[in-house]
Amino acid sequence: MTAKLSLRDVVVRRGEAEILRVPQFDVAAGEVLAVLGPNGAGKSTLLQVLALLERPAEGDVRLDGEPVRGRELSLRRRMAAVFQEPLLLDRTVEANVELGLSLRGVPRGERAARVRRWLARFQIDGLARRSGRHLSGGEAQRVSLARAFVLEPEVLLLDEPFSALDQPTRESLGNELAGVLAETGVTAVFVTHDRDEAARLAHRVAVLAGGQIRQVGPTAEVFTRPADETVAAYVGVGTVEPAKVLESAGGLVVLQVGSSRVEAVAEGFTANEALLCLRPEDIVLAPGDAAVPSSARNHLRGVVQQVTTLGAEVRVHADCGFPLVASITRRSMEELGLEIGSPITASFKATAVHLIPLNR
Amino acid sequence: MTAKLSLRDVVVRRGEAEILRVPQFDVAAGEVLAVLGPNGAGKSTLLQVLALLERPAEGDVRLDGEPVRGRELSLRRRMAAVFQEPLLLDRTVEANVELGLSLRGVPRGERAARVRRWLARFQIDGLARRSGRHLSGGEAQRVSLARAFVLEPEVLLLDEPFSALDQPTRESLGNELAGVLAETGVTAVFVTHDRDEAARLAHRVAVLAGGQIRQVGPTAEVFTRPADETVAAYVGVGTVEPAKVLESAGGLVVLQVGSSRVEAVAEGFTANEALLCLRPEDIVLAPGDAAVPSSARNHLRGVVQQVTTLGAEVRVHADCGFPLVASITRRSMEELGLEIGSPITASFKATAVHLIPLNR
Amino acid sequence: MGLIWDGVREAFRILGSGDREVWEITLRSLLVSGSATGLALVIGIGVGAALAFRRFPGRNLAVTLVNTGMGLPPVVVGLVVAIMLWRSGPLGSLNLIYTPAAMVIAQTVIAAPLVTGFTVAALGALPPRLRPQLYALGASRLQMLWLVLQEARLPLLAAIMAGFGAAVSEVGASLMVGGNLGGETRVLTTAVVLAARRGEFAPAIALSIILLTLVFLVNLVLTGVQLRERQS
Amino acid sequence: MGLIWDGVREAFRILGSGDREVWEITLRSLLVSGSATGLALVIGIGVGAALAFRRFPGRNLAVTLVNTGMGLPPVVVGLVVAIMLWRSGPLGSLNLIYTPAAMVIAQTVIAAPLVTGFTVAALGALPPRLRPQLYALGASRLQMLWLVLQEARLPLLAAIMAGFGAAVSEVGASLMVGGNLGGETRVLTTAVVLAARRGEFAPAIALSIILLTLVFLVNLVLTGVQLRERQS
Amino acid sequence: GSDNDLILATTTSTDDSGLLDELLPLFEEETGYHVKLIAVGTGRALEMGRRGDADVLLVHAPESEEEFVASGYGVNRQRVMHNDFVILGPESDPAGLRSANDAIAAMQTIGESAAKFISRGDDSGTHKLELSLWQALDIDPSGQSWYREAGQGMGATLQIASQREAYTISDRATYLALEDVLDLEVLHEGDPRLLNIYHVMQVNPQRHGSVNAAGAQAFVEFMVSDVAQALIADFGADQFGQPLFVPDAGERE
Ligand SMILES: Nc1ncnc2c1ncn2[C@@H]1O[C@H](COP(=O)(O)OP(=O)(O)OP(=O)(O)O)[C@@H](O)[C@H]1O
Ligand SMILES: Nc1ncnc2c1ncn2[C@@H]1O[C@H](COP(=O)(O)OP(=O)(O)OP(=O)(O)O)[C@@H](O)[C@H]1O
Ligand SMILES: [Mg+2]
Ligand SMILES: [Mg+2]
Repeated sequence: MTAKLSLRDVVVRRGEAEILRVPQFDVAAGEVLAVLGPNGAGKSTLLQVLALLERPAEGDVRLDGEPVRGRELSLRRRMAAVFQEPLLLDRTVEANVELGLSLRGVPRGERAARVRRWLARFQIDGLARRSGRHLSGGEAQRVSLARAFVLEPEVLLLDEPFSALDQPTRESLGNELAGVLAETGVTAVFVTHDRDEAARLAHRVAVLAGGQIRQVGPTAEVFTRPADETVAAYVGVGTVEPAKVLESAGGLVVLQVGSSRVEAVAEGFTANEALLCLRPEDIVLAPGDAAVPSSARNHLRGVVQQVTTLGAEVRVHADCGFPLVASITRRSMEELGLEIGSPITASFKATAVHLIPLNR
Repeated sequence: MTAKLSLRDVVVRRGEAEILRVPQFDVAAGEVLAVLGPNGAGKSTLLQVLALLERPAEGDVRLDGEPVRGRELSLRRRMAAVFQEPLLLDRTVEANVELGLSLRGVPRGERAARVRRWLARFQIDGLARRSGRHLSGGEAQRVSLARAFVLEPEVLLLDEPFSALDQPTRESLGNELAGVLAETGVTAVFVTHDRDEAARLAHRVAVLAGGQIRQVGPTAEVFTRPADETVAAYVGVGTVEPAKVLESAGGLVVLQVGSSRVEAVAEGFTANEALLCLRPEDIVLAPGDAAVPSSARNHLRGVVQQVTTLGAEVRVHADCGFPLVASITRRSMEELGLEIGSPITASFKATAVHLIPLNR
Repeated sequence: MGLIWDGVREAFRILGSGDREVWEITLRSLLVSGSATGLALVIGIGVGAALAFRRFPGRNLAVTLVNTGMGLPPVVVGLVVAIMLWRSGPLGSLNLIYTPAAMVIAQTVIAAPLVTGFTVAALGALPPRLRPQLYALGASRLQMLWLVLQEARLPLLAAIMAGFGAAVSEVGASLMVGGNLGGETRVLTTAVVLAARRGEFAPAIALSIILLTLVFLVNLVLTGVQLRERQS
Repeated sequence: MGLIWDGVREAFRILGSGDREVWEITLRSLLVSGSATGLALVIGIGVGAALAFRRFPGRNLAVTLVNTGMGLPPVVVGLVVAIMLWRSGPLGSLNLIYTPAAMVIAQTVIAAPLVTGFTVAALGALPPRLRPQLYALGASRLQMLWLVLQEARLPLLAAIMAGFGAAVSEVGASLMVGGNLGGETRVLTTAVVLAARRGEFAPAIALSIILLTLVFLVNLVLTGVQLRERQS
Repeated sequence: GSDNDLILATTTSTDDSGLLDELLPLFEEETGYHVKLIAVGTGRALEMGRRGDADVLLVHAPESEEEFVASGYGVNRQRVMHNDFVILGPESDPAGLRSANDAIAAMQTIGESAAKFISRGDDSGTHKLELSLWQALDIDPSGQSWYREAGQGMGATLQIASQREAYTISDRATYLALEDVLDLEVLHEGDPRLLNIYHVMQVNPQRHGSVNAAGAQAFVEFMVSDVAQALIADFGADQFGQPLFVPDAGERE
């Protein structure tokens, strides 16, 4: 199957600086792809290129396998893009949302009905007659979203679409939109800094850093098997430590990490140095040296070094021969009576360990 | 002790519409206060009033107990505000960050040193000579933050300061700034939609909705004992259900919620109807009807209705005689083998239940 | 000062009496300068949009030339256009010299740089990401231009007024290429000059007041249109 | 057309020969119109900032009046200023009529509405939240104004040029209040008119070319300053 | 401005001829006065005198001047010089003006053949002379399709007549100055009615205290002095092959 939208050998420059270089990138029809990455990675630029708004210095953008040359208007009209800033016009909210439909010459009656439907969906029907210039940040973002969704395009490109929304709205809207996207088979690419949102909404995730795509793949895979250290950091892998391979046989790898030994499952792993990656939620903590009875193969003793509360979740930084970050619930922490200096045992499965081979 | 910053009988209008009404609001010296609330609640407006940038139609703003009348310039110079949009000037990043210092006539040498320090802290030293007009969203937000922090003011007012930052930066910067704020005793008010951030950074939280402050109090209290349904929603209380008081004696209240009975601890509770509030992380789930052995007084049988994965956390919506939302770890979910339709038992302590009295 | 009051009184008298000649001259001013402004708008918005939106080598020079054009003295424009249109000139065969058409040409040359300059300023001040956002919503090039012009309607109103103001108030070029022929090419400014030559200061002031009233009314109408549009 | 080439040749000859009188006239044009533009800037930026930033009843009317002012015909301005400054006028005792000072006054009146109009447009197009943000960083009122003027420096450059262009290119007022006295109040435009009246078209065109070169150079210098500032 | 300044209001035609550029430095050197030469239409020059905004006038509209003096606005009016008006038209002379014996007859041919005619139409001396010729013929040309008022100075009017292949009347000095750029021929000249007489006069200091009476008197005296008259007699001879003005101080009308 040809990809809905793809890039080939794309390079984007600003003055001297090369800010994006993508040899190959494909978005399948109907998929929802999240783009993650540090500030200044080039995410917005990538989206601009996909939206046919920035012609790359080199390379092609392809829609349905066809390189885009000229004909932009008709192709652009099959897409809609929402920018990082709302950029509303100096007219009513209603008129702003209607804009793309008017530009396409949609008949007035249909226009009104669709606008009404999407205003309601984004809970801004109350603002319909207000000026687009006097809205709060979140209100403006909703209008900007409605303005794109009302077009019901084949391809949606969203740049940090929910960054200004309040949390309950963000969650409910996220769910609702996921439904809409799935129903209508829209192809969507969205940039976000919220990895939970990416995890919840995206089929696949691309991680961009320094203008290059470091990894693309199914969400779960990118989250659990990051391709490099940077990706690991951006998908929330808490522990990334250099490790020496001691033994490797039958898919079981034994590693020296700091002063501890760790067992990992990794088929066909041949490097003799690696980065060990562990997600915080894959680590179970027990007080003292009473490991929780379980199928985990790794039980490391250590001492709590730092505790950070993130709402219901608590991040525990412990020294287990190497610095390790575990995530436990607030309740568990209270029950376990953990505090700085408490001795603990950290347990995790050999399958929870992901190894990035290092070829020094 | 007089408050650092306070509002008395403040009313702000836009045209006919009243968008803010605050009879009383105090921010103590050295405290960090988070403002939460839905889009359009009036949070940005509140900040503008506190920053002496919008003179309210009625009422007073007081700094160190003194109503502000005239003298704005000298008072404003003791504060710094960061707006929701970055609004950088058309000059270099360096010059942007230096701006407030130049305005205050700080000597050139000191200016340069401070600018360098804060550029480094926000990891934008590499952008120093770039134009403020050609930055990515997150880069611009960092510059905007550096521009305020470099002033090292007595009072900092921040409107969604981290909304465009990537997640690792957001976390590390959050921690670092918390340190800086604590060290220097700066009074800070910040608006955020991220309740974890509020929980992590703020001493107190104010929840604003519909232009009114619904609740202010120590962070933990607001999060666990919301004053009303709206507050409950914005601080992440998953379950808010109407309940009838069946018995109330010695601080123990027995309630009928849907078709179930729930026990709650509530001193001096006299209403006979209430809203029952339960945070998702306070609920433990067990498969079938094998309640986890614990000190919990409430064990309700139910059926899983919906499961939403949020990164490491999983939200389970269950019907236990009334709809109930629990948060468990992904690992637990896998271990328990929960899926839609699975029978479960939900356990929670009587002290985890918060009751909002209803006076119908 | 007394003269000025006399002029004001005279202006009311003339307007009240419905002097046919004055009405004719006023109408001619409006038509000639209105047409010139219309042409200047077409040119000015076209060139202005190109200068505001495109980056090309020599763009700075082009902007400087436009700004220089704001200093084109009407007499010079009049002289050059006249030299072109005189019978001995390259366009003499068109027989346009001393016609309202010649005046429209000269006034267009005078007004166009102002309109262009204002247009560059107005469009250049829009948020730089607005244009791609409009394209992203499916605007064609022309639709984009139309939308950004509407966004910049307040400063563009100033552009129109500056253009119309320059056209309707200039006298050097109109005299030179129009000839101030009674009943043919006499417009308000040239009539003012004639009255002033004659030492008839009160009528000169009266005509000036009529001219300013005309400009004011055009202004009011355009402002009104612009306000109405914003509401709808 | 031949005339125009003669004029161009003549312009080079004059410039090459370093004709003292022409240099003097050019310098006077620069001084008179430069001073007028300076005054117009002070007035125009002050009034323009007030109109752009403040909301008060009658603001729309004030903007309309400023726009109308862009249509003030130089002859009318000249006439009114002359009536004031003539010996018979209320300010006659100042003895300003037929002096460069009188020309500065008249040209200021002509240039000020243009500068004001452009300033309103330039400042009005800035992001509305920019001003509070500057206040929030500790700017005083004046510092705020200074900063927003720098932000709007491109359109303000156009404002300066429009003002200077209007002042240096007008002739009606200069003739009326300056009198075109050789060696005293003769400036480039009035010299052009005199030459044209005498049928000396080539020198008229030569002087026009010098005038336009002057405007162009002023423009280049200002653009240069503005570009340098942006880099620093 | 000071007591030394003398405001001379004159017609554009005298200024345009360049005569005053030669006379004024002489006067200034001789008397120490500083002359501000304001070249305007005759009508405006007289109005400036009437209002006391000028000190001395040099104009060529005898009837208006007499009225001006009679009403007490002017004093010490002296004849300075004259040249003459000529009737001009295209070389083809469609109305056949060349055969006319006098100015009246010439104008009659124009009126009767409805040949195009461009009038100054600005109340100047030239315009007044033209009107007096029509009046003598009992023709009211205003509003006629062949008759147009330029409402401008002599130079512009000549240019219009030239471009439109029309007839017009001009003073000889201006015509000679512009001859090169015009397609106009002198078709009639020499009629005594076509005499163009210039007078100088002081603005009445009795009416306007601020007037520089001494300077004005000195200027009047200078203009009729032998030095000035001699200079006028030569002026233009080298450039045009004939003098532009005939000095005639002291002559009666
Ligand atoms: N004119 C320019 N010159 C040099 N670099 C530029 C220019 N314009 C943009 N850049 C750089 O290009 C990079 C990519 O920008 P982009 O907006 O795509 O980042 P992003 O990934 O969207 O970041 P964010 O998360 O902050 O929105 C940034 O580092 C930015 O500074
Ligand atoms: N001119 C106006 N007329 C009417 N209402 C207005 C006007 N300007 C702002 N408002 C309203 O005031 C309310 C408060 O705005 P504010 O910017 O303070 O909200 P906020 O709490 O910061 O929201 P957000 O989370 O979206 O940033 C909004 O509902 C907004 O629509
Ligand atoms: Mg971005
Ligand atoms: Mg806000």
